[in-house]
Amino acid sequence: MFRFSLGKHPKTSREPFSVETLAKSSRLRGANVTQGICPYCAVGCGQLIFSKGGELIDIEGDPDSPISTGHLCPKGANAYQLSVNSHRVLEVLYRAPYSDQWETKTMEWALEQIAQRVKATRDADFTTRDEQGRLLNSVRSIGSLGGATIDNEENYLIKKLLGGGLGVVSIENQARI
Amino acid sequence: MPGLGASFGRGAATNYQQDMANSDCILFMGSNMAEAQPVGFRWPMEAKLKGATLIHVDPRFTRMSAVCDLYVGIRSGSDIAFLGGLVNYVLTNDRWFHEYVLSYTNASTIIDEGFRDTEDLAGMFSGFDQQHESYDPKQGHWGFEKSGGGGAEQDGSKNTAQAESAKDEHNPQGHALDGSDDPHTSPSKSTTKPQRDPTLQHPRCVMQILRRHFARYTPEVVSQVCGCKPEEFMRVAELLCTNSGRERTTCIAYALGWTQHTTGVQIIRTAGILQLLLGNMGRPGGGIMALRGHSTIQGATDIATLYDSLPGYLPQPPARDPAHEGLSSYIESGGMPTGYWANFSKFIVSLLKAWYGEAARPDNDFGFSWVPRVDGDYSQLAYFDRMSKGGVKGYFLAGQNPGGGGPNAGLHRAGLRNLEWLVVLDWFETESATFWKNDRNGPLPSEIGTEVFFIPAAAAQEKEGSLTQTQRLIQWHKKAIDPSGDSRSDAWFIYNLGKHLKQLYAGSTDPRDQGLLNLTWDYDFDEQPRLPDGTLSRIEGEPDLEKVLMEINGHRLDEIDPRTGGPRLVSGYSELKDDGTTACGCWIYSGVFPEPGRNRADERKITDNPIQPEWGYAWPNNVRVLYNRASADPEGRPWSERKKLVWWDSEKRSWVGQDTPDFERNKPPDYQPPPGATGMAAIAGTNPFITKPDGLGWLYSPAIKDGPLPTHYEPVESPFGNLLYPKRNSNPTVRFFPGPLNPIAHMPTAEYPVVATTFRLTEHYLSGPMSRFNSWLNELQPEMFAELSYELAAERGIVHGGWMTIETPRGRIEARAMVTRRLRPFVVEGRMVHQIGLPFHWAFAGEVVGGNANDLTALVADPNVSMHESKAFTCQVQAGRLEGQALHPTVPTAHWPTLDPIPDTPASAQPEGRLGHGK
Amino acid sequence: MASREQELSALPQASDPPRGRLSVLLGRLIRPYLHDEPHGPLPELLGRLIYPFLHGEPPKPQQPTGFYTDTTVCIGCKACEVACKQWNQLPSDGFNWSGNSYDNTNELSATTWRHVKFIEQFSHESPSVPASPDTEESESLLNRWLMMSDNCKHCVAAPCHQACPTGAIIQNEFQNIYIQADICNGCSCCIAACPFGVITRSELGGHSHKCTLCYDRQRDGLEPACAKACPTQSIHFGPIDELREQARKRVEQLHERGVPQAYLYGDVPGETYSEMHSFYLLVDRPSVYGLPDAPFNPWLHMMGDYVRSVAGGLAAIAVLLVVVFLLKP
Amino acid sequence: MHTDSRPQQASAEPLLPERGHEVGYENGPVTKVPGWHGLIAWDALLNGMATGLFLAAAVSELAAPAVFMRVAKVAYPVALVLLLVDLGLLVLDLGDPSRFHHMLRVFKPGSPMSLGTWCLTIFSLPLTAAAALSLLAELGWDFEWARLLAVVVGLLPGFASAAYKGVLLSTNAQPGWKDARWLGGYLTNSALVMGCGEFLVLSALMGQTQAIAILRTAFIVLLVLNVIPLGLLFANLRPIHAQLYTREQQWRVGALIAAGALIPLGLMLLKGSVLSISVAMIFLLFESWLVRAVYVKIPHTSPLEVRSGE
Repeated sequence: MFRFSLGKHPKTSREPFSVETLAKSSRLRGANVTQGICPYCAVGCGQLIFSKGGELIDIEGDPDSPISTGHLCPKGANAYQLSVNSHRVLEVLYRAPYSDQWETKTMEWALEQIAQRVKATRDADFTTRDEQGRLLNSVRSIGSLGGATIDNEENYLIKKLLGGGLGVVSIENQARI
Repeated sequence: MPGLGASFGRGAATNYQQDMANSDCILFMGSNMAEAQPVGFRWPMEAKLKGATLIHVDPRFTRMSAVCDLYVGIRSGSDIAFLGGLVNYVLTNDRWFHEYVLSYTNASTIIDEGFRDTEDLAGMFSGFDQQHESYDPKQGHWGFEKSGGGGAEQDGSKNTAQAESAKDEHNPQGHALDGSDDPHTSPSKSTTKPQRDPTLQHPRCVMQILRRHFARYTPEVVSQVCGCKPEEFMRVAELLCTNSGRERTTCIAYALGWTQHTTGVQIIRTAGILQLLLGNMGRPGGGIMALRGHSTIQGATDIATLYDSLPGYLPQPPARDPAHEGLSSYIESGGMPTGYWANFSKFIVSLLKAWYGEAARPDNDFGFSWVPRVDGDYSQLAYFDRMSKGGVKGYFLAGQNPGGGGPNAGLHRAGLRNLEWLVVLDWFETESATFWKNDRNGPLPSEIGTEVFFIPAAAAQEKEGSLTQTQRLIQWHKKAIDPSGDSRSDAWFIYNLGKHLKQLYAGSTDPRDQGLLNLTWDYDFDEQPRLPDGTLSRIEGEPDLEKVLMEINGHRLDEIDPRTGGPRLVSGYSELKDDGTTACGCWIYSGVFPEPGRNRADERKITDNPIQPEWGYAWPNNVRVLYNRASADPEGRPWSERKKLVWWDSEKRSWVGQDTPDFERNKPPDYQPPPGATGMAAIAGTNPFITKPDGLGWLYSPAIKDGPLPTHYEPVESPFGNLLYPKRNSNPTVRFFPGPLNPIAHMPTAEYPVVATTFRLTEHYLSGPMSRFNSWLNELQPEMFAELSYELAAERGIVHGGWMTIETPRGRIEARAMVTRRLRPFVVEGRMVHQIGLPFHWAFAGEVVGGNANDLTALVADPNVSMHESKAFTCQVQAGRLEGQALHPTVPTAHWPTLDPIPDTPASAQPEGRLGHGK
Repeated sequence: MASREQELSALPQASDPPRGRLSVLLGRLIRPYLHDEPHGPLPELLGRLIYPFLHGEPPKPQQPTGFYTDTTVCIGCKACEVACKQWNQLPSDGFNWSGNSYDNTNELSATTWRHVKFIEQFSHESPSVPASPDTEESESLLNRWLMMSDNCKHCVAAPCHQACPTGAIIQNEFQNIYIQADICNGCSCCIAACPFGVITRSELGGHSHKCTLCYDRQRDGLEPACAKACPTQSIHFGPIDELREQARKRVEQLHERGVPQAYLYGDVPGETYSEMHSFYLLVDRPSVYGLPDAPFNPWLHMMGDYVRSVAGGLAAIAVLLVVVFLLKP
Repeated sequence: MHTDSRPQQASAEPLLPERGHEVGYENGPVTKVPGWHGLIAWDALLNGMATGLFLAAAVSELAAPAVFMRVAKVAYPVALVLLLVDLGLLVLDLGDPSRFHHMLRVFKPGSPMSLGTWCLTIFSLPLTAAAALSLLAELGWDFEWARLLAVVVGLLPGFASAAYKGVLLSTNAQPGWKDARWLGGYLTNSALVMGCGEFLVLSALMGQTQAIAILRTAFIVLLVLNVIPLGLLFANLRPIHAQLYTREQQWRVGALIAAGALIPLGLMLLKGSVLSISVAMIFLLFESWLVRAVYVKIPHTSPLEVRSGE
């Protein structure tokens, strides 16, 4: 008669719920949700991005996506930490030649400086024709790398501006087609 | 991916990932899908639950091997031997799909009699140019024999093969960079059909050449070269054969384990041959899945941030003599008379119109001269080689980290140190952003003159845009919040940089500045955009990327859409014209934005169709399974009920089925092109590979620079000679970048006796910029380690969990030793060879830091796509650490992303895990 | 087609305490002191004193839910671990390479509620030169890498629940075992009681924490974060009866497909332990996975222990009484 | 529960290093050690001293008021002080001491900790009353009936407060602890032994010769009696001790405990002086603490096999 029963289920009605437990709900209520795509690999998993008050509060899989049906891998599940991360650089940094430290700058200053660098280099090195007289119309001393981790439209703009506009040839990305 | 393009026409994965659930057997080789694409891997797992057999052939027993039904270990770099063995097995045992092969492949095509195979020339094909270490397909007579001419006809009417190579949709490198493909000296585009022998008995027909070529890849030889057992190989072969045919299909999946070799393109080619022979192409559950690693690596290739390619795989024009520098010459050498590439002129003119707008006029060649010409190799590897030697001044990095992740990363950092200025767009202070202060192997900051601008980039959730995933599916992602702090989207930066530059050049009359000044560059939002919660975005000057996508989609410039008052959007590339009345930024994407307000990349409709055609938009033309005409037999009937996808409905006179037909919808199966037909009219109703000039799958493909048939060569660095062709160790056309920073241990090497291969872990991403600043991932794989066998550990006195150093001619790194039986030595050519595995995720910047496997790899390039070889190189290992100070993290540990309470949320709904904080 | 996740955004955030007994009314009175800015030390102290004694109307029982983890399809990707940390905003535990295969998580704890275990089982055979016939693979040799995502077992008769003196641990309306972090005072009895070593006490705040089976998500009709993320559906979530049926079918299927070792751990009550609402499909002995081969509910001994305890005391009192009566003047 | 066939571990002869890194999970501890800062050994000791003293005093006083009343009136306040210190330790042992009152949120007789806390709380009331009234009596305000009532009321919760502790520490999943069937028997018995001893010391200090005489005899008998549950307890713990300690270590600790038990017995048999009683008591307390400490240490100690393997 002293034997304790393993089959005894506690009765929910007698469980001592706290006030906070009773009110428990997910933080997704009332959040804004947008459909995103995981920024890591090329599977293209659907993500739901939840925000409140202009802040990210959660990123999880999009159950509607026929590719990922709501699932995510550890990196995809970590996407929140890509954005909300104290290591992120949130201001423009500038390192002068031979300096051993960053300086903080404004975006406007950086844009202006970079545009001038591009112009100076391009004006100095633009080649209309090579020694054999072949048409080049190219700048061979400026290059660009990256594109497989950003958006298609950004790739297009890079190619259009640097290639079609400035004549830069070495526009490359991670892909080796 | 010319490996696929050369065989089938398009260099992209042929099926969609969900389709892997329809496979009866899947061969994973050169891929570790479960670790690299875990979510994609759920589809193979679904197939397995349904009874499919999963096979993994890999040098390492990985987390994927653990769930596959069969694992076969092979030595890194022996893939062609293994696959060649499979081809040989299929041919000698008569297991090929006769009806499929006869109708849909070029097995019956007869090859020029001047062609000499590797069997005849001890491992070389005919046409090798010793001086340039490259093949001349014309000299080598690689082309198809044309009807009526035999071997005697003029050059001009045959050997179109190497010219065709240039037009293969995904083989932009096919065009010669030195301008030698002058249309007047290179073969003309004949519409003459190649000769065929449907009996396959002609000694020079592709089938017979194939048989002879692969005859030496016997199971015993495979076992000798690969280090696996003949029985293991036979089991794989038997499984593939029994799971192919009318009723069953086998899929082959690969990734960087195939591509990162100096023979990578040919490895993929071998798989292409195998899949064509087994009849698995264009069919549900079949195909070849190229599993790619970056969110829009496909898109970046399509839209072409590549030096030799314009958007839509149009070749970047090469430098040519003044007589042939114009648009017409470019079109002449770029187009093809038959097949889809006959529309070449429409694509390039529409692109020029998209770029230069009004200024692109017929009288100025539509501004074609403003497009820069390529006069050499400007690929990443070659360019960094040049940079390390001091030939480059300015550089932009957008979300890429060559200083940590480039092959021979030390050389890449040396390149960065030689720059005058560098612009880095990123989220975190990566190796490439901090090479001047954090690189232990580099000089002091006071000796580095590079000016560095670090532009904080917006996170993926902080911007909108589209990504093209591994199976060509374009998906739009929306902006959830504004970018934090001063960070801005890369688009914002490029757009505003463009505005600044246009201002700087304003008023210039110099002809060379006209391209920039005429560049259409107006993507401002019509009104300030709003965030999902309805508030106005605080970001000024953000470009409207939907406008960019519309430009990519294309417009009819001569028609006004009453809804917008602007030019009408085109509904697809078939609307494009070459008279300047259409503009289109990337023809293969045309159709993605067919009408105002309808961004098909942003479509999220779930339908009853298991293919889900209304979720996103797949190029081309929303086709999900490429070449799906081949899912039906020559008469247009499904091969079997079980494997039906697209078939000919004779009542509707149309191709119907689940997928969009990758074929002219109303072209009946019995259509035969009239003589002299051009363009798509030249493609018969039984020719599924419509971007090939003959519409056939190419078992024999002269469109590749290192030979029309795959041949086993050893990696550039290998402890072995080539058992199959002892006179020719490595690929004769490999390109080297000689220099003190890039020494190679030429084979067979005794100094570096251990084979090394690099690999990806699920828990990290690339060289770490998107994972080594993330504590939730770092805790899962906190340190660089090297996997090695018990046998090697015992031989070198390396203790599990202790330290070891790994050395190649390029560098030395230290790593923790993971001594495991998942790695085994291989018995190759009768002797034991050890192999180690190196994850490539660590370097010197981040929350966790460690030895960088890419400091060890070499800068060598395969001839087709300038791919390096980090999946097989040689090294020496020993116990112990590197001398000098150990690396330290460059940022402190951040256990929580944030401890701020979730806004507008009561305590009862706050996250459970902030543990006393935040509550 | 909007998923449940998307529907939620339309719901207002719950903020009112549920209506019910008097104590809840009292709760409303002091509520401002609980969650808003404290109005001075005295009301705050008062609030803290009263708070634990407030009870409300417990929710109606729902269909019991749980996890079924099929370890044979686990690919060890650890998505469950990160999804759990992300949803619950748990901290990382620091960066220590364990060398125990790919397991650098090491254990379940207050800050790690999912733990993927890796067990390498490989034959010791080495390839030999020249290959000798003796090294042919023999049937007894194993070549496999087992992976298993471990978590709280949510036992039906849970020792932690029985041990908890404050009622912080409850079996909620889904019959999941839930630690109410606002109640727990860190007495650690649950830690001592758990036969699986699931719970620890956090250094921060000093309370016990463990897998909540995403109680907050379940309340809103969402599945737990780990099960949702799991790419190969090794982790199944659902009504426990359905899961059991599904799992048994899977075991049968595996037996048919040549995996006779497959069995379920914790799906039914045993002699010494109740069934668990998170049960596992395993292919080796439980101890290989770091699970007790035969878990034992300590409460089976409690009555006997009380009897012996009382007897020990009574015996002493009896001795004392006897001596006193015998010797007293 | 696990009726299906289990595969056997591969038993092939290893060709290479014998112990791989395949450490796996078989040798590791499964359970987690509760974060009781080691105060628990002191808690168990003080709990026994407080409840034991009260019970010894109460039983003696009620049985022979004439002999024991004077000492008892001192014993109750002493017991209260001990109890308060013990309660302090209990609170300190909590992860969040500011939530100590949550213990009284529910009454769960199935939870030894809950039962114990409630008993201790209830016990503390009559004990406080008894102690206060005893002190008041010293000051001349004598409410004898009330004091006796408090003592009587305190008997049951006092006894329960002594009896729960052993069950608390044996009703759990910790290695060793879960097998300690006789811990409760020993601890409750030990509480009474210590209580009797303390009462004896107080009597001696107060020079109550009659009380000393009776209690000395009782103490001797109890000391002997206590060996029985102690022996049974160590029989329960033998398997775990064999895993944790070398034979030599076990002997050494065993000898210490035996000395702690035998020396007071010897001293008591020899002499009844204040000094010998006090010394005996110190030895007894040392032994009692040692037994508790040895017990508490069990789950904190990793098995020899694991230690050697590291």
